[in-house]
Amino acid sequence: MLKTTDLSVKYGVIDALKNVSIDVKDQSITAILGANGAGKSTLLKTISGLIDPASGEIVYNGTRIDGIAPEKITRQKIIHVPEGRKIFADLSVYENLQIGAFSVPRAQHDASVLHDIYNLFPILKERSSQPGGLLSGGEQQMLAIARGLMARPDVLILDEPSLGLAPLIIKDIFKTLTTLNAQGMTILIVEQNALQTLKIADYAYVLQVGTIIKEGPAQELMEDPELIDAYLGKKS
Amino acid sequence: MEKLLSIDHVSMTFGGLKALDDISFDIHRGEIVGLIGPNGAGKTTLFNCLTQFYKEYEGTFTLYSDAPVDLGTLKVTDVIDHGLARTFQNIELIPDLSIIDNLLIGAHASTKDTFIEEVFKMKRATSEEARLRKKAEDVLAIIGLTAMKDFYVKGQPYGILKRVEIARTLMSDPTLIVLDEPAAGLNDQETDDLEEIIKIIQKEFNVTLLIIEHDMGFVMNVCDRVCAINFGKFIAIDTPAKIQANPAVQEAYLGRDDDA
Amino acid sequence: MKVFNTLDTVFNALGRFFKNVPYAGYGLFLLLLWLIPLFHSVDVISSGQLGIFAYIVVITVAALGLNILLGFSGLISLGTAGFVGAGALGVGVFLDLGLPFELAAIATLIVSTALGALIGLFSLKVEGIYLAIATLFVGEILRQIFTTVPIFGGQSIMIGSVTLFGFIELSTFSQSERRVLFAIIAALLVGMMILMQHIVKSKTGRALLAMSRSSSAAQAMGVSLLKYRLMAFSLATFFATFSGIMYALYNQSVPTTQWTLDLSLFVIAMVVVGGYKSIYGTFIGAFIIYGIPNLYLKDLFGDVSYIFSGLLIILVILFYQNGVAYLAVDIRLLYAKLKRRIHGGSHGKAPLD
Amino acid sequence: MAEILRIIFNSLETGSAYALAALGIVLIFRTSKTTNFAQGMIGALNAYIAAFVALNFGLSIWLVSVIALATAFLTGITIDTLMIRPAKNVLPVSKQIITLGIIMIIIGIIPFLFGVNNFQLASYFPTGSIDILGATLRFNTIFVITVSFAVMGLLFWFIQKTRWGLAIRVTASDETTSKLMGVPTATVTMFAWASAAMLATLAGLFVAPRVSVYPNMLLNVQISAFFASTLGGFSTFLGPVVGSYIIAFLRNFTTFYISDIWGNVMVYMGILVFLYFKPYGIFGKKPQKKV
Repeated sequence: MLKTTDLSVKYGVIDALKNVSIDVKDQSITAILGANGAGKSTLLKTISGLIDPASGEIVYNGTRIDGIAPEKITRQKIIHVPEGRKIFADLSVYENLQIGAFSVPRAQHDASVLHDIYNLFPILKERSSQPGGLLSGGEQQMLAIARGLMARPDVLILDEPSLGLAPLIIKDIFKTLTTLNAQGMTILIVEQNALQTLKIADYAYVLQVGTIIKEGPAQELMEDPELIDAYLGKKS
Repeated sequence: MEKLLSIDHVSMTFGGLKALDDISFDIHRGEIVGLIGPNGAGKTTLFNCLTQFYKEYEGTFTLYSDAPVDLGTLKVTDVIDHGLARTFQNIELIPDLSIIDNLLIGAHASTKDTFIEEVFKMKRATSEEARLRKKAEDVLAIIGLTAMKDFYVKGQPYGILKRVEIARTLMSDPTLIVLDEPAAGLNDQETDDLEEIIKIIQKEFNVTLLIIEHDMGFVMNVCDRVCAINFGKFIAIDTPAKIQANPAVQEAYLGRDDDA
Repeated sequence: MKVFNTLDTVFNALGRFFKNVPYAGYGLFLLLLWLIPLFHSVDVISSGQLGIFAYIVVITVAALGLNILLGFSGLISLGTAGFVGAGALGVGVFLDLGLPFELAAIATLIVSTALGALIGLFSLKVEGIYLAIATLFVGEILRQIFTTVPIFGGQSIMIGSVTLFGFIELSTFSQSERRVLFAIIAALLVGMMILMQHIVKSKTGRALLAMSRSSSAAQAMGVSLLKYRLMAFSLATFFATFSGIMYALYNQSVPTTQWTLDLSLFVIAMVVVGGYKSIYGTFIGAFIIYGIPNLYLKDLFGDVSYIFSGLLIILVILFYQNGVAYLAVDIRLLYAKLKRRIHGGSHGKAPLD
Repeated sequence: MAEILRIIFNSLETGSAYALAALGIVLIFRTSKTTNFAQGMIGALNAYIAAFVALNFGLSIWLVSVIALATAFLTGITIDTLMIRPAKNVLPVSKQIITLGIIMIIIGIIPFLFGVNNFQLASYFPTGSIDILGATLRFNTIFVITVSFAVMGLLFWFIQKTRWGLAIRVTASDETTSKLMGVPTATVTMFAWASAAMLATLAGLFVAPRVSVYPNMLLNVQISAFFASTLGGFSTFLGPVVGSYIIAFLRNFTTFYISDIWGNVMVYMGILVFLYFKPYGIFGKKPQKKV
């Protein structure tokens, strides 16, 4: 459904990504794993149009979407929830959610979407008039995901949703992702938290210094001893 | 072993979040210590507290360069006078100066000539300048950058820049150098070169190094000991091999597995 | 290729000469400037043109100071005109009090530079965008003081002939003495250029650069932001005030109303167009911004100096950020490229400044 | 009493001009991350157009105002498209200098388009006034204050309550994330420039009858607007408006009661001192910085 082929990205002279090919299947949860600086976020930003690739292509439902402006990508119903949540701190929770629906044409606005989201995250309804900046880390992450859901995405892209959150909250968030997936949403997730992610994912890629060093069904990767090496280095 | 730096019960809060939570460990003279931890673990925050960029921390850093000094009592610009030099995560060089001039900035704190002496090119200013240039050339020779000394920093490959930044710290005759992700963005060859260089300067300049690094291969090869932290909390400090095998460290990196 | 060999030899010889005799360039430059009054004496250059050149020489000094601020320290000031005015009018006021010219100049420099240091103190509190606004106010306050406070004497201050060292009396009303005055301000300009060269190629210059390019690295190296921001503003004010004093010396009559934001903008244009950090570039910038419209374009198109400067600033920022001073480097790069293409070899390494 | 009232009416009128200009400055600052020093010049250029059309075609002030606002809209869009957007990656200081360049171009172009003579522009209500406790309140003053309040009220309503207003606010706070929400930030920025130009022009049309139309007619307004924006804080939309009225009042008050000469200087100095202790203004917050 969403495919990259030999995608390369350069930051000046540095290769941030080298020939990365991934295939996100319809209604799957696909995970990109890897240590810091492996290029995971870069891959997501390239898909959502924030970064232009140096070469390679990105195809979504049969059409190329690489090099298209990010605001146009959102109209294809691919929604990127950025790393670090990026809540608009001065805006209320409700306004944060409203702006999430900006890519949806006015005629298609539907009050039930907000209703469903409030059902999924009751805490957001409670806090709807509070400034986003006053929420706790976990609540902000929920708001970030909820804001993405307001656009009624077909593909939801998440960048490190567990970053800096307590284990119990991470569990909650991952549970929500499984629920969304069960409702038919395709999810592409970048995570450092490998084991937990593999548990909910169908398929995973492991990225190291800009290249894919391993891929496979999540079940298989979970038992792969080399996965630890990818994170903690080869024993020498 | 002689203690060089002791970190005692350091905590730091960022907008309600505990970025550092009661961290304590010591660094001995002459060793190379790695500091590891997943994204957001608090490594750079610890560096920024240590080098006094952040002042609002609790706990103490005591440096035993000569007379023991509580770094918290110093201004950020005075830290270097006590033998503590650092690099930055994103290269912080002066792009529009030559490599050798960038090194001279590293010697800023140790030059003694006054502004008036500079303006009128008086003896002390010119001889200081000559002395430092000589010193910079020596450092560049050891790092292997002599041929490039007059090149502008702008436009040089990343690997070179990382080396220049390390070379700059050497200009202030430091006892302790802290490096923030020196291998980030380097390719395999450059990383290997960097390992060599770090070992060389550790010997040649008789310095102690504390290194934040994500490239575990690099950490394993270079460091004598490795300290792991996560969520601002100390996990363990030990030899590289033992850290690698430590279940708590593995959990920190790979995520918590509730069923295991 | 014989042409290239000869060219290379010439370039190398020139390069070696200027490297081994560091002040030869400045000496040569001064001699060139001295040709201007010489041409005036034989009527190649009119008196009006001599005045324009004098203005270029004077304003270059202010622009050099702004270049220390803008090019090296990354800080902006919209108050340059105010300090040039302070220099010119201040010297007039002190002369009125009966001080000899030299003492009047020194007194003006001290008062004005201290004021500049105050703004430096202010600049620590406000970053970038706010700083520009703060300096705008300072310029405005100075302008209002000049135009409304009685000691500056209404429309203008008359200085009259100036006595240097107690015995050389020079009046701008005599053509020959005006040429001497020009020669003196030209020498002063070159002196200030050398002064700037010494400042920027030293610990101070490097510290200013470090401060603007990476304030955290600068601090880690022991560069005190307080000290060097004060330094940058004091130097910029010192140069601007000096330029004002040169203005008073040459014109011997100082208007109170022309020290407006417009002049500050023109000085900024000189630095931007001439090239950040470049000493000769600053002079070239002043020549382009003030000289070309007034010497050449005015007769053809009328007063196009504003449009011309405005367009140049924007074009330079958008398309040639290094300023015209960088043309020399680009030409050398082009030359190396051309040589490589013709030679087919690849041993030409990129030249460095 | 009559004097105080007179000062208040006067301050409300001049303050309105400052506030309109300041609002434009803040709109641009928040979306383009630069201070538009050409704000006053853009207003002056379009006031010239209004005066020129009025003089040559004999149109009423009402009609030429509409024309000037339309040309202002185009001026804003032209500047953003040709000069600001291409400068996306230049240093903040260089971006400021671009707006200084715009000042120079406009100053330079005016004599070629309109000649060197000043123009006159009529008041909206040349006659008529009411007396309140001995102070004269002209209809034109009432009109200027009412329109300014209405325009600012409408703008605040738009920014706070509409979908595109929300788009402006998110672009102002984080452009990258806004793009991920599907907000066309380039379009938002372009309209910010267009609106700012119209606000400046409105300020120009309001002060023109008093000062006549000449290139630097809005210099005073612009400097006061910058003062006001800094005083109120660039990080809010309301702060600069409040700051504008404060400054207008202080200037009128000090020049009347203390000194014609020193009044302005004292106000400027006072605000500089205030900024030294509170650099980000009354309502402003210090931007977060990371090492």
